Amino acid sequence: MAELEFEEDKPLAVEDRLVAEALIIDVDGYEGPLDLLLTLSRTQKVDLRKISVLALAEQYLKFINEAKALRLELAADYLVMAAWLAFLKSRLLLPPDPTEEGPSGEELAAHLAFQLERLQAMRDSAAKLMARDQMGRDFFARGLPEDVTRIRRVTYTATLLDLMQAYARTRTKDEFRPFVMDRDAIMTLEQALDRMRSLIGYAGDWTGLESYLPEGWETDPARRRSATAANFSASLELAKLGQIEIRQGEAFAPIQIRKRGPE
Amino acid sequence: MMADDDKTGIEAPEIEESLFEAPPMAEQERMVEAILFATAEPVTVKEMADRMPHGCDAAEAIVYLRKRYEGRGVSVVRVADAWSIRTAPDLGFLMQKETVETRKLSRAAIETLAIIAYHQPVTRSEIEEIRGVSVSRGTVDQLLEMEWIRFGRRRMTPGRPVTFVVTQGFLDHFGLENARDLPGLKELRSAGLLESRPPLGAMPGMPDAEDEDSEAIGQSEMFEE
Amino acid sequence: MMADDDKTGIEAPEIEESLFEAPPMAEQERMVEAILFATAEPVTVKEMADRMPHGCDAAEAIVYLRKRYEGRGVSVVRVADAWSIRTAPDLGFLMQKETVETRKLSRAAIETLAIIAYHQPVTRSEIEEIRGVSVSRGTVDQLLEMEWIRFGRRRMTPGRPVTFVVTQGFLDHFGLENARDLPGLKELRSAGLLESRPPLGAMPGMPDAEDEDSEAIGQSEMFEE
Repeated sequence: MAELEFEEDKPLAVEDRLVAEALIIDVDGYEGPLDLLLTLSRTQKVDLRKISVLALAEQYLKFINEAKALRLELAADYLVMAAWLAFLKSRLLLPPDPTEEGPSGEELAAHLAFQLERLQAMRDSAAKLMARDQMGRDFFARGLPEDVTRIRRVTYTATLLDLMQAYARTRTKDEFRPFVMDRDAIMTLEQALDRMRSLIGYAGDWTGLESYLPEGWETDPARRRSATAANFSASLELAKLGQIEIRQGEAFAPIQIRKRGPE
Repeated sequence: MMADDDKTGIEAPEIEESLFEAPPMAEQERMVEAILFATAEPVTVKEMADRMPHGCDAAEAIVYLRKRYEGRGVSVVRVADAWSIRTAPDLGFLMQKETVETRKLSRAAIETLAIIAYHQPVTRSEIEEIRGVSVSRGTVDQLLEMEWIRFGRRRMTPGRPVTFVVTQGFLDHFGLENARDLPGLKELRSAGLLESRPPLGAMPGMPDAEDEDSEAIGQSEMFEE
Repeated sequence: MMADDDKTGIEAPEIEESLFEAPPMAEQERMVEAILFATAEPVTVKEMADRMPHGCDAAEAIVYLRKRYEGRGVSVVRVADAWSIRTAPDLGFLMQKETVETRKLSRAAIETLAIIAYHQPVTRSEIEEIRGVSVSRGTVDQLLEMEWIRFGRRRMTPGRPVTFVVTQGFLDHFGLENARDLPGLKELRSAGLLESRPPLGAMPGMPDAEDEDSEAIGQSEMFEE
């Protein structure tokens, strides 16, 4: 493992070689192109802020080419980065084209340098964090905590107003029944139908509709009106069902009904 | 810090024979303190000594530690042949967390309470007649437990049913001098607490409002014990 | 021992309103001591005050208690807005028995944790931007499960991505009073390394941030605060 075949024709610093070696052997161990770039950047032995992005791009592209030569399977994002770095390289090398839009090569390079520096800073911070004293390893919490018993006490309250309203409610609950029309003087169609159905069986002959009014309803005008209307509607309904026949001699003459015979 | 690490190979039965000095007693006291604090069960002197650097005198360190915690919020106590840090007995009350929850009295409870207040002494079946629904045991129990109602005299009627009356605690809570201070139906109505629509004719089975009031007053034999 | 025992009545104006005098400060210090010794979790000043008698000043009592334990085997430490007692870090060697084997965190998890701690509140796509690789669900889940991170507020940007922040448990574990005490935080900030600088134009390498975020939203509705 000391030497790598393809490296032999070029003189390389030991560190470079080690890096290249590590890359080739363990390409899967890198967490993406940025991680790889960060590793490569270490060979420049400068502050990340002074890094040569151009040199880095060249290193990366070289690495990718070598990896390809070794037929290493490279994930797509490594290749995307390679293409982009090739683009960046050309931008950095060629004089700026005034017609070209978007950020300049320098801006892109600066951002890449920033990303690398930031990633390195986070790695350093992570290391510092993990180097801190940690609970359960360096310092410890109470081993024998005491139970804190939780007592839940419920108190109920009510105001004098609540009390009085409650009393008022119970004493007047009939006033608070659900809203319905007061139907003392009203006979519904359903009521009339029920009544007539039970009576019709006895009426084989023509009978005046008025005689079907329930007892007591004919005296009160309001009740009489409602019952008459209900009975009339009910008789129409029964006629429609073919259960009775209706006749009226002339306009305003009494209406008569009878049970329909079984023809 | 652990100057005596490599000493462990040498069997040193006596501290004096030790080649290395044991940590100062103040340091040993700190160690015992930390061990007792962090260990999940009481620790024996031997267990402590086993964990401490060679040459330490855990037993002596405990004597100091125990003294240090005298009169503090926690104390170093002996549990069988082991030691432990425990809450000072007089502070046990801190180990309970009391949460007080205030709830509004249920509708059934407040109606029952209101009827008792206005009609006392009143039997359960009378309450049920007025409310038009049966009164659950829980409701009465709750009011008894809150000490807003108590049992009154038994009614001298068949079955000798027990009656309920309201308590001084009830009067205090509602800021009443006595139950007669409760406003009557008429006042409730004029205060807008009752729907203004007058009942259609007399309410069946209900005494008239005025009657009710005078009756309530006449009835209040209640607070005499 | 505590010269300010009888001073308590004079100072704090709120205490004077109370009908009952608060216990002397030495007593309050004992109470705080007992409460903190009794629990493994940090306790907030409010929780302490709730358990102590009316008129106590838990915050002041802690100041005294903290001083008392300086240099001892255990110390009073602050964790966010809560307090706890922990063993002195230099005595960790005594506790091998208590050491809990924590699950070894992957490098990805450690980095993700650090990024959340230093950049919080931070979205998943921002973490990915910094690390240059996508963040696996497992990594986030592991950190959530350890209760070192939790969901923060949604970012008010398109897609309303959820953010992550570190928890009190995280601070407790790493012995941090609050997130501002993270090592090197100031330096990183002044170096501009904590600013979020969106990538320029068509920079490669970043996972599909949009997809990730919209996915995260669908999955995390339940954690809405």
